[in-house]
Amino acid sequence: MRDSAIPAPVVDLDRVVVTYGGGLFGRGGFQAVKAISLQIAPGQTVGLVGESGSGKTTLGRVCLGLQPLSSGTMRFCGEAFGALRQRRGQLSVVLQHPEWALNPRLRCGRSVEEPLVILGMPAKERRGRVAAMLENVGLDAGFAERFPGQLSGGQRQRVAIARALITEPRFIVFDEAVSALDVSVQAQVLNLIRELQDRHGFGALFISHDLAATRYISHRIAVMYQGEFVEVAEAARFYGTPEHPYSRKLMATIE
Amino acid sequence: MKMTRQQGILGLAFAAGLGMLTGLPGAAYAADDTIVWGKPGEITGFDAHVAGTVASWQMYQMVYETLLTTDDSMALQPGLAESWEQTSPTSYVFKIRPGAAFSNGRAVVAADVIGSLMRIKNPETASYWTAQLGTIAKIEAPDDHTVTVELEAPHTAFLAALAHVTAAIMPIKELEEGSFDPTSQLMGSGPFMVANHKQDESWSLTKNPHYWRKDATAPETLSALIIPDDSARMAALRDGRIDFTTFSNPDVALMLARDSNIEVLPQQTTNYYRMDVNAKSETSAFHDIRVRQAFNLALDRDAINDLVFAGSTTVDYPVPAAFGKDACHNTSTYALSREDRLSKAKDLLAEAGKPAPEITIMATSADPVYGRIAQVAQQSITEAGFKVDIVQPPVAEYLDKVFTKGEFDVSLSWLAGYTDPSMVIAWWNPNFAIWNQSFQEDVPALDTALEEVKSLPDGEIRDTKLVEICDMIDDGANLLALVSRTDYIAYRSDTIEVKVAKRSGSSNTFQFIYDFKSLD
Amino acid sequence: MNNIVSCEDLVITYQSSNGPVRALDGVDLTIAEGETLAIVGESGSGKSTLGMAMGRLLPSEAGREAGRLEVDGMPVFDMARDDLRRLRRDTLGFVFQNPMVALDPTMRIGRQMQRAMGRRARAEDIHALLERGELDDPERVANSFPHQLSGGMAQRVVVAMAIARSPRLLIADEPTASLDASIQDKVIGTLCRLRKESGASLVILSHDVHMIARHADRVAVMYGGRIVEQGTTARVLGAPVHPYTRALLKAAAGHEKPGEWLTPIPGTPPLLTGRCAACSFEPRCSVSRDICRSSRPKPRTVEEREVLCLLAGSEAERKEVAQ
Amino acid sequence: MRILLYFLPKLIFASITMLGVSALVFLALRMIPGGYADVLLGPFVTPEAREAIAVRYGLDQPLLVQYLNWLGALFQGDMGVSMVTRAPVLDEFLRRAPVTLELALLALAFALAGGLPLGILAGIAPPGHRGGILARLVGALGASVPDFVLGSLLIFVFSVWSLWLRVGGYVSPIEDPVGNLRTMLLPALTLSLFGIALVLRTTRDAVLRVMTEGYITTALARGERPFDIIRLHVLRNSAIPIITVVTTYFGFLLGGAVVVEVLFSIPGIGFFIFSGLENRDYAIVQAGVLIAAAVFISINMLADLAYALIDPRVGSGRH
Amino acid sequence: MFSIFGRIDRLSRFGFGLLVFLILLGLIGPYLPLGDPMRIGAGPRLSSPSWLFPFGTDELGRSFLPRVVDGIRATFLLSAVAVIITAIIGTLLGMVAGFFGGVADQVVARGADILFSFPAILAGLLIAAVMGPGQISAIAVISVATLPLFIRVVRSVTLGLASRGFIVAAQVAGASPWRVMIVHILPNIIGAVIVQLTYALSIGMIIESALSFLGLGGQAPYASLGSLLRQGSAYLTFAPWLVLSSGAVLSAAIMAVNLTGDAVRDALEPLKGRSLT
Repeated sequence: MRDSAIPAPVVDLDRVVVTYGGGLFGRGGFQAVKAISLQIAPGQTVGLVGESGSGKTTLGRVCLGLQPLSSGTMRFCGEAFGALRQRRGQLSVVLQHPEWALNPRLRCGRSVEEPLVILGMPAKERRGRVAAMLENVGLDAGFAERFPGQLSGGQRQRVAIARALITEPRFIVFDEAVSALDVSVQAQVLNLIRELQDRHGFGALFISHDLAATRYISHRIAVMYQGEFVEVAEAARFYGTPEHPYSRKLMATIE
Repeated sequence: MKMTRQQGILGLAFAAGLGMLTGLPGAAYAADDTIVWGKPGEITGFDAHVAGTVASWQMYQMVYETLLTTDDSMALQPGLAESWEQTSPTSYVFKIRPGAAFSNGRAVVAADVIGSLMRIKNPETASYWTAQLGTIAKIEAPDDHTVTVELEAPHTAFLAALAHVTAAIMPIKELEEGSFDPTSQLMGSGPFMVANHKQDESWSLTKNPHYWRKDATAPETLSALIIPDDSARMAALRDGRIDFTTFSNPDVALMLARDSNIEVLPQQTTNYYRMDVNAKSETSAFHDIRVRQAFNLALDRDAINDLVFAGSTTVDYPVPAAFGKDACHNTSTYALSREDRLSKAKDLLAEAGKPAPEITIMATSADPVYGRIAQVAQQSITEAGFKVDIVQPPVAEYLDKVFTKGEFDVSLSWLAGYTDPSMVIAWWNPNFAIWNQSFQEDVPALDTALEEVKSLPDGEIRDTKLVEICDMIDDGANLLALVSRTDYIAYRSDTIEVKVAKRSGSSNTFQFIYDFKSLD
Repeated sequence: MNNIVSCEDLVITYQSSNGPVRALDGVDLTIAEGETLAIVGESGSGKSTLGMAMGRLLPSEAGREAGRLEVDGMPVFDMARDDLRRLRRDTLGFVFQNPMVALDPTMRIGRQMQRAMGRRARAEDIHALLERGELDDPERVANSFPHQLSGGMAQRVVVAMAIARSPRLLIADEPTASLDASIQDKVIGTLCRLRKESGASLVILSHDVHMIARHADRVAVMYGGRIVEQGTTARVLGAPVHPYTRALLKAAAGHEKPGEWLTPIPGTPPLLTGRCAACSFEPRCSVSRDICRSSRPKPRTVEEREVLCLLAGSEAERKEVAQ
Repeated sequence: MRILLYFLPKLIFASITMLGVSALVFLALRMIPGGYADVLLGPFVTPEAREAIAVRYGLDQPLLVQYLNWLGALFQGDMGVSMVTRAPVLDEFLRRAPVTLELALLALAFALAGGLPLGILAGIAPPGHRGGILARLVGALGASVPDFVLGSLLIFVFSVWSLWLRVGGYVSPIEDPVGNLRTMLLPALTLSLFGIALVLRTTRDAVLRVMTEGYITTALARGERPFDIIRLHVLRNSAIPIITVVTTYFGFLLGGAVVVEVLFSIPGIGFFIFSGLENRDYAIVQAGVLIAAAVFISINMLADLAYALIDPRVGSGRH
Repeated sequence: MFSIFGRIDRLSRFGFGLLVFLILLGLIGPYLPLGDPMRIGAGPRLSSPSWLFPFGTDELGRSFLPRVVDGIRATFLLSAVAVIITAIIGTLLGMVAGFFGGVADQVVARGADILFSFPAILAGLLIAAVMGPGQISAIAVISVATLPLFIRVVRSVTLGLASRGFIVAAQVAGASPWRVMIVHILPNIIGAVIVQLTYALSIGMIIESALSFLGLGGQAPYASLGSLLRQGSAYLTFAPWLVLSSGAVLSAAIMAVNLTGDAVRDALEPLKGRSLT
């Protein structure tokens, strides 16, 4: 059906359901994600907002192939997702908590390099890529030799972004990637993500409880409430008055 | 304020502490009409005809009687049999003591004696004493108080074998009726009967009201506390919880020397510490007789006496020194000087082509004395070139490895000397002993000699035969005598009076328990 | 108007395994009775330290090095223990960032409320107080354990506890940061309403400039352990004069237009180990001059607010604003 | 309901654990070299005698049959008979249980009386405080002096100077309460040293952890007295780790403080199992280890119950 | 290392110093002119401490000081070997259980429970009985007793790590589970393992000496501190120096390990108190 000229969405969720629990005494369990469909096009960022427990993070894990689906399908670049190992280098993630984003025992260079090691790239080639990537995220090459403990929160998130981008993936999930950062640093990182997306054209899912930051970075925004999308709209819509009452409540915090 | 759980428990502990401080004056420990025996070990089973451990024997001896007993000089004395007569080299007549009765009041009759002896001989009982009794051709009771025994062949030690508690006379009528189970009860015609038993904790014995001796000085109750640890037993003796006990460690006299109210009596026994050398295992260096001989020569028995026993015991021989025979004194093992023996041992090893055989001495962990002997032995035989390890497994494992599987090089234990030389050395015949078949080489000439000596009456001819046997034993170097085993009886001289034989041949340490007296 | 808090050149230092860290580098501040003051700053700016110092609730590794802090006329750092305890009990009320942490998980809400209200508080009093905190079913709440409440409800409980003894000064440290966005505004609304009812002063410590703009009378901006700009909310947030305040407002997402880029502040906040001899914002400042590197700014009044900037109000600075 | 749902899986796991323990101990015992025949007969063991004993105690059957028979009997409350005395093992255990229980309770009481106050002191004492250092020293010492070292020392002191307390043996508290105390205090003290250290260290850590919690700051902020803070918040919130170690410790005590019972010749369960093992008296060791494990597991379940009572979050699925 | 040293308090520093001293003593003991630990009859039996025999002589006339020094080495060596082996196995099992979850976790956790429900010393008696007394079975006993400690700690730390950003990132990047465990988890649990290791070492030393004390450890004339205690306990009231010296050295050795463990833990995860004012 799809016109071949239009690139397939990097991520295509079709009525995805995720149910937790229901183990030993099998009484139903808890539906964290209820029949959600979502497409993310290359070069596009979808923002995902909602309160804690609304199912944002679970949906993020679904998009990364980390979460088995209870029902529904997930396609990646038009194909069935398959095993995570087959998708090496095609997708990556940047998570909350800068202090745990990087392995505290590895030098930053090693962390950034790792996805390439997993891909099996020769060491010589890797070195150059890492230096270039660090420069790309605004860190000089000396950072490769440092341990995460010697870096500020913003710097660590930059290193994490460098690691996420090193394989030039088709899709990145940012899960509360800027929430723990201070305002002044948050803007640095948000701008960096926007710049890099312009350059590399990856599709992205930006998960946050902070509508202001999400609105700033996303093309489209999905508002999630109790496992469902209550509103999905262009980001520009959230500079005006959104439709759903819950979205409007969220808007109130940034007015 | 609500009291939390922690506070509650805290209070409890405090109360306990307070109780301790303000404590009532200490109550007297033992009741006045009781003497308390500190028993080093619990019995290993109830069946007197079966159990083969001293800890068991010592308890059986309180309850059961044997037809005969022995005195200080190993001479046979009347026991349950008032008198006996050997009417031919193979026939005996026993007169049962009138008035002897089991603790239930029933008089001991000939049927009990016959039944008991037949029970021992019955293969189903699986008594190891079967062989010691010789082969009984016929056993009859002309009347209730007379038993006649006809042996197939002369057996000098027959009477002596009857004097050991394994030949205890049990109430056969009750056994057959089912009111007495010898595997879970003790009931005999001896001085005491069991009133109460708490396994591993205590025994309470009361006088058998029907015991034939009526002149007892012993109090009504004899209780026994099981205290395996030497130190704990010494402490119990000091604080008066027990009145008498036994030790195998010769240093107890030293350790109790400061306590003026505690006496330590050594009791010489016909028992001796011994080493079994595994001649039969192909994997043992001792498969070669020369290595065994070298080992025997290199053992420094004097050092064992000096270092383990502080010189308090004596070097011993296959025919125990306690019998007063000098049968084995002139074999090279005993007659040569240490230097000569060492050089001879080295020569033997060289001859065998094994200048440094690797061996392991196995001793049970049951008694620390074994460990000490093993270590002194280790040092002395190392001088001849042996490489020696020591292992001290628990008793069961030790017994299994040595007597069942024969998986050992040298095993250290002790041998009961009983009351006649022929009884001890009889063990050198594996066909007779059976228990040592796993490691004892069968020497037909020795077997024949041992068979012969059994039927020889005590006297010069027998002594000559014993010398001959001793030479053969020494030459085989298969089962080695080390030093005499002395028992040490410690008692509170302020609470009891004891009567103890100077020498004992049947581990009947408390033979005269009926003559003990409480001084409280 | 009397001052409930007055603070002069307060210096507080933490002893850490890597040496001393100066959290407050000379704070001058007064809070009037009945006013709502917001202290804005990023993490590490010293705002929490300042807030906790008002009740001398700093951890044991923190110590006052210099300066004076009086609350209700009492020298907080030079009081006897019992007096301090009384000050905390009767004069101060605290609302902490995370209500789940601030409430004892093993004690029912009612009991914790009672501890805050005093021994003689009856169930009705507790329920009434919870109702004032806008908790719908006070009986159920009082019988609950903290984990049985939502974050918003728990924070209302904390707010109710803070006003239990009608304190004269309420200190709220990031009172909504751990709550879901949709309820933040309501909770802070409750807090402000209760303050107004009791006439107490309120100090809100926050990094959220939008929230502050809506609720505070006055704003103090902290940076590097000092208050760099303070004045009425309208003045400070509407027409900031300190380069840091300006940069902060430009960097915060929320008021940009669609497609517009935010202007981040380059660099990272400072970590002081001793007295800062220069302007601590200088390394990140877009208008800095040589003088900023060599002398420590003193408080000046510029355009109806107090500001700690050597250039504020100067020609060069005005030019920058105009751009 | 919350507690039931929380408990049911634990009960199932406990049963699995018990089954595992029973199989392990059964197998282990059959692998031990030497059997009761060796012990009973001493060196005089003959194949016939061994066979006779094997038949008498059913040891001639295949292992699996023996195991299933044993399990089956166990479910009917029959733990078999001791080979030595041929008395029912259960009766023997019931007779000894009070001895070990008394010893364990005394030791526990000492451990709590010593460990809790010192642990709290160490937890709230400012750094460098003399009481805190003393408490830490007691903790370090208690955790380092093995029970048999302390026991030996006490035996030495009390037997050389024959002080009021008695060394070794056991006297029934019913027959002679004072005599009982005189014999039990030393072993209980010996056992409690490690407990004191354990409780002390755990309490200190738990208190230190609790002291950094937000609700302590909250309590301080509302002007609570230090004493009230300890009473209301610190104790309750640090109770879970303390209960955990106390139950582990108590389970260990009940499961047989073998060394101390052997050292002081106390006829408790530990001693019984120890001599049962020496005698290769399978029924005793099997039952003993199983009982010890059951006690240990049930006490742990009791502790789980205590957690649920103390911390309302436990079992609610939220933490 | 030195920065850690600077951070710990005086008591811990004392413990660490004591540990170093005892280990050095154990190592160079055989080269010190202390006398032959094995020489029977080197002096009179059971003589009290003197210049010639600083710790007196034992019941076979051996000088006791060199035997104690030998015992230090034996006790440390055996416990250390046992605990290190256990730490490796326990870390592996705990990591697999914590990381993979599911069936692997159930099996490992249940296994640890079963081991844990055997009172250590009873398990010790059983194992020593099965394997026969000696060093190998002592090592096995220590392993069985301390294995659950490692499994539990490693498992829970691994569980905590599994949701960390760098682990998820590595998984998303397609790293194999083994790579994640070795590159990312292992280096981050090693601290917890080391803390546990020191405590297990002290438990191991207690178990080793308790077994030796019951006669189930290493065999004579091999001297471990526990077997020396057993040996001396027979002469407790007559020659107390035997028990007192070996008991004191044993306690000091365990205390040194414990205090060092405290120091390591304080350095890795400092627990700071708060005053109540």
